[in-house]
Amino acid sequence: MGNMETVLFYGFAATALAGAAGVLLSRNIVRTAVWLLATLAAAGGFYFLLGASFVGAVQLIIYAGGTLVLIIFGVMLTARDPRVSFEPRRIEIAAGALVCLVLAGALVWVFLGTRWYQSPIAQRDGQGIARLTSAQIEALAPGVKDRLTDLDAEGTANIGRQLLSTYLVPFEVVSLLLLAVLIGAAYLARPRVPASPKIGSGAGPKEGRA
Amino acid sequence: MREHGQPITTPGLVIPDPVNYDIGREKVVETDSDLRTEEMLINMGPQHPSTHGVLRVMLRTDGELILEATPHIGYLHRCAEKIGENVQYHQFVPYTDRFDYLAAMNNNLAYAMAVEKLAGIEAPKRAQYIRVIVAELNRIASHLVMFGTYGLDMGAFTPFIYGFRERELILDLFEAACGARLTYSYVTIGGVREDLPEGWVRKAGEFLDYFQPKIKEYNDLLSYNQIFIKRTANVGVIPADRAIAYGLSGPVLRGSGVKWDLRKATPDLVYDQLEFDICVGEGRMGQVGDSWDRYFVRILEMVQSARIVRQALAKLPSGDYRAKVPRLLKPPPGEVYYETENPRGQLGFYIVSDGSPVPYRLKARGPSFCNLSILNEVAKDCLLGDIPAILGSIDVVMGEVDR
Amino acid sequence: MSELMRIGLNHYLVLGAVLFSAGLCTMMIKRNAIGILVGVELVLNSACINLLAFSRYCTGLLDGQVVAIFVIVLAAAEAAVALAIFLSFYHRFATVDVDRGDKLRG
Amino acid sequence: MIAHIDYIPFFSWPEWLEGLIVMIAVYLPFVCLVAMFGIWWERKVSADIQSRHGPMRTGRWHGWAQSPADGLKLLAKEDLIPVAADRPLFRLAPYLSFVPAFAALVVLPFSARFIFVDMPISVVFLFGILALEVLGVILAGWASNSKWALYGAMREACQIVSYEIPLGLSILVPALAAGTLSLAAIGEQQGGGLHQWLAFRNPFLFVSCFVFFIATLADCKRSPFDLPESESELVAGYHVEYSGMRWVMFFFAEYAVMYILSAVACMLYLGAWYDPFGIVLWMEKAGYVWSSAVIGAGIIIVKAFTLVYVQMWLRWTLPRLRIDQVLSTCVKVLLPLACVNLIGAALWSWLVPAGWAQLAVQVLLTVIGTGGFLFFVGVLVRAMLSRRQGLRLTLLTPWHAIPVAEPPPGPEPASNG
Repeated sequence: MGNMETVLFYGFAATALAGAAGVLLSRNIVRTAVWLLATLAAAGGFYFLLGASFVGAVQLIIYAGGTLVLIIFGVMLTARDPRVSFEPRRIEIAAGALVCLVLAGALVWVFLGTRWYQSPIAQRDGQGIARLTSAQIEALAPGVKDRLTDLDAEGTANIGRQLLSTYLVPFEVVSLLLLAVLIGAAYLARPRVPASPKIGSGAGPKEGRA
Repeated sequence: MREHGQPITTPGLVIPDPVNYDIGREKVVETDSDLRTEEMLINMGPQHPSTHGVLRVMLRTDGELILEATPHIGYLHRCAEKIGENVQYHQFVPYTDRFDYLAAMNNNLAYAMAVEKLAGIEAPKRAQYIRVIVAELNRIASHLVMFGTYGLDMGAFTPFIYGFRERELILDLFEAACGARLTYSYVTIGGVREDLPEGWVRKAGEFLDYFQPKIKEYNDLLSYNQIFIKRTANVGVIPADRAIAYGLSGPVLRGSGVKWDLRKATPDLVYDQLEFDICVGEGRMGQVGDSWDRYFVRILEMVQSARIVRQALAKLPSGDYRAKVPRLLKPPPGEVYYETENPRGQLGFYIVSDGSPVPYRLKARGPSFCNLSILNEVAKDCLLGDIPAILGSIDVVMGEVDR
Repeated sequence: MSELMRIGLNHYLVLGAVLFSAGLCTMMIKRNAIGILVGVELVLNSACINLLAFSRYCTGLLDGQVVAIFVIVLAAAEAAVALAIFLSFYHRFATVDVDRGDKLRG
Repeated sequence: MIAHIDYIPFFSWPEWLEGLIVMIAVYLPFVCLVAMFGIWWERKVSADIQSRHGPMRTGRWHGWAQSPADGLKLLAKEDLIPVAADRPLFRLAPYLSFVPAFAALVVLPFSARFIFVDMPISVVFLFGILALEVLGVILAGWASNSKWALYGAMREACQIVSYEIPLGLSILVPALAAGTLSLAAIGEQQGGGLHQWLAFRNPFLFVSCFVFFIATLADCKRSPFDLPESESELVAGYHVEYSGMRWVMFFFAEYAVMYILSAVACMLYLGAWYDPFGIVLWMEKAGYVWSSAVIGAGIIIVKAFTLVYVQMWLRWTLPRLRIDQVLSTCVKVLLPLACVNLIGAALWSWLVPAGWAQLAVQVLLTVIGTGGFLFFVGVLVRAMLSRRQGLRLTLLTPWHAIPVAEPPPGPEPASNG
């Protein structure tokens, strides 16, 4: 019997790939968004598997609860397009598929062919994170030793610490960016005309007579 | 097909001014060529919880914003006026019950008074007092329904039960008087159908003792609720001049601050011998003529009606409860138009007699019908949630609109 | 076989690569602007998976997680702006078909 | 129930199997029981508020069997899917709504011993899972292909996305005060009596408690924020086209989320599984492990249902807000308040030392909070007594009690058609 991680990984992988395939192949844009939900949820599962439970929870809150709602919201607002199904041309499909297959193959080839650096902190047994012995910690480089963290219990607190120390500048930039986005999105989506057109287009009565 | 990317240009639209409609001088509105809103047509009704029956309102919406609300009526049309031309005068009384079925006593009254005027009959004093009593009690009952359903429209469920709880006691009184709880046919030509039973007066007094303190409870529960005020104040404002121009009447007119009540303006029955005030909207929570004002005028009218009933019960004389009216009534040829103040406004009957036992022409002016006509103007540029607030405050009864 | 069953860095990298390609393909074939946005989200997610996988299997530090959080936050911001643009686009062209929006008229 | 299972990556097979069994055997029935009890109780509460009896026939004692009977009826009901509906999504939506409500319960501790999954970030995880529920509602509204349902879905999307911000900030405030994101760890800090409850720790937490409660009202679509399903405007909103079991799923989800959010409010602010007098803490320390755990679980369930009662009370008393008012309440009132609370609580923990000043504030807030609570209990009891009187309705003399007197003198009526 394989261990839990294997089973969960393949389960999540199947969900994520099914979701991705659905996104790719679905014609209906709302269904595309629902397939995306599957991928996002599975990605959240991966984050939990990778020991980044905080990122996983953030993924659920922001991505699934926020961004996806926003996307579906956008779909509903723009769904009254007469051309509901956007049929891509065959040549487009062929080109896209070709490029992507080549790209995927190249990426996989590169990934599998590379010997990645493995820091001693990341060495762990099958069941979880190996706690380093004090001797191993002493042996680490000083820069790494200061930032030594566990990936579980204290991980969230350390993420916070890093955000406000090592990553302070990006953090501030992102907060500024969010503010800009807030204002920009509100500006872009503002009604172009005063939202009280006092004209009757006659649609109502006509509909009534029919 | 226009080329893609070109803005839609709507040709100039002709909008007749509903009041000063002048065919030679139609107002042409040029639409902005940049105007592109996402419009959606929604059918509100005829099966919808807050259209109070089978009213159908076509909503042209832009998201939550209502651009236009067009009422479509006729789902409850029963040819009442045509029937009136084919039945004898007495026989039409039950049909009037079905006009505004929440205020059947008042409908009976308006019709009976019209026929009485046509035929030159005068009801005895006792009958007049009884008529005032039942009419005002029915006004309370009708306003209680409005209070309850308006709460329901605003999402508060409890006022509905409270309103109906008290209304039930009024219906008990009516049942004791005439045997029916909804369609009374109690007020007939020449008086009332039967005299009040023993103990009725005392019991009506007890009801008033019970009912009058309840109005404070209603105000605490709904009228002065902050959310309710936010939902209704400044919503669906009808200025006084528009209200008059559209021929509104009743609490809808008085809600706009117009001090007009037929019971004071042309006092019939014994209203001139009873003390009461005309309640008008004062804009206490917002502008004069908003939905809250229209709602609150009804609450105040319940107080006044209770006052009237108390006085009338005290003054109720003994004597005949009905004048001598021949069974086959043949009014002299002529025509009459008579209006009374119903809970929803002025109910008028126009009757033409050719001297035969059936009317030559019978026409009714339903207050709900006229009041509903302003919906198109008021329910514009409001939000979807305001539609029940406006519709409920106009308080139409479809039986009367469609007749 | 045991190589497949024992989950390691390569599993995540391959998965990320496949998701990335799927996202890219979505961006290429979809003509609906929102569909393209969905493709972008796929790509960002695959990047996140890679970040976290490297963080766990290579460095053992939290940098990957911190950057992943940045990515998620920025994806949300990007979606908000993109949707605002699409709405604006939709108001102007009455479609979200990106191939139609090539007029460049202000 | 299992005492302490580490989170997912470190499951091994037998524990995982055990977990599955607990999920199916304990949590699913618990959710269903909560929902069915909630539905029955809501009917009784509304009846009480409206001078009625509510269900009285089914199952003899106060209609206790009304919910199971309704469930049976709904099971037997035809499952309608509109022709124009998007069938797969229409079918998917109720599950998408119910499953998160069920899954969120997993990380919710019942007491110090009864914790199914103890995560260090359980409160974030819980809200992450609950955030998925909104998708079910939106999809239901979309897939129904009805304009009313679409309106409901749009309103839900607007409302939830806005209210999640004050909700999330209000979660951070107690997390900040407790220094952890684990629900169990936050709960464990509130044992020593009423003044140790987090809501009474400082004024900002006190205010934050109310902000949180209001935001939960909006999050589980309860009045006065029940716009997605407001029947006087949208007929039934997003579930207007649903019937039978699928509709039940939405209903169950609603009541389960009501319970969960109330329980979370208790965990975060109102003393978790501890009683106001520190008895459970004493029992825990004295070594009565299991009995204290059982009593603690009972206490938090009672507390959560008290909050559920408040939600019901509000629903049957207040009118509904309008959508713009809902959103402006969020943005103009709750959001600034939540921000002020967060900053204020941070400053407080930095500036105010644990000493007599802190204790005095705690005692003061406890007195205010308890006073307010007792005041409302008094109001309820008074109302209940007066309703009992009202129900008797002996205000009017019964007809048979009125003595029959001589008929008033008057001539016979002319004709009696």
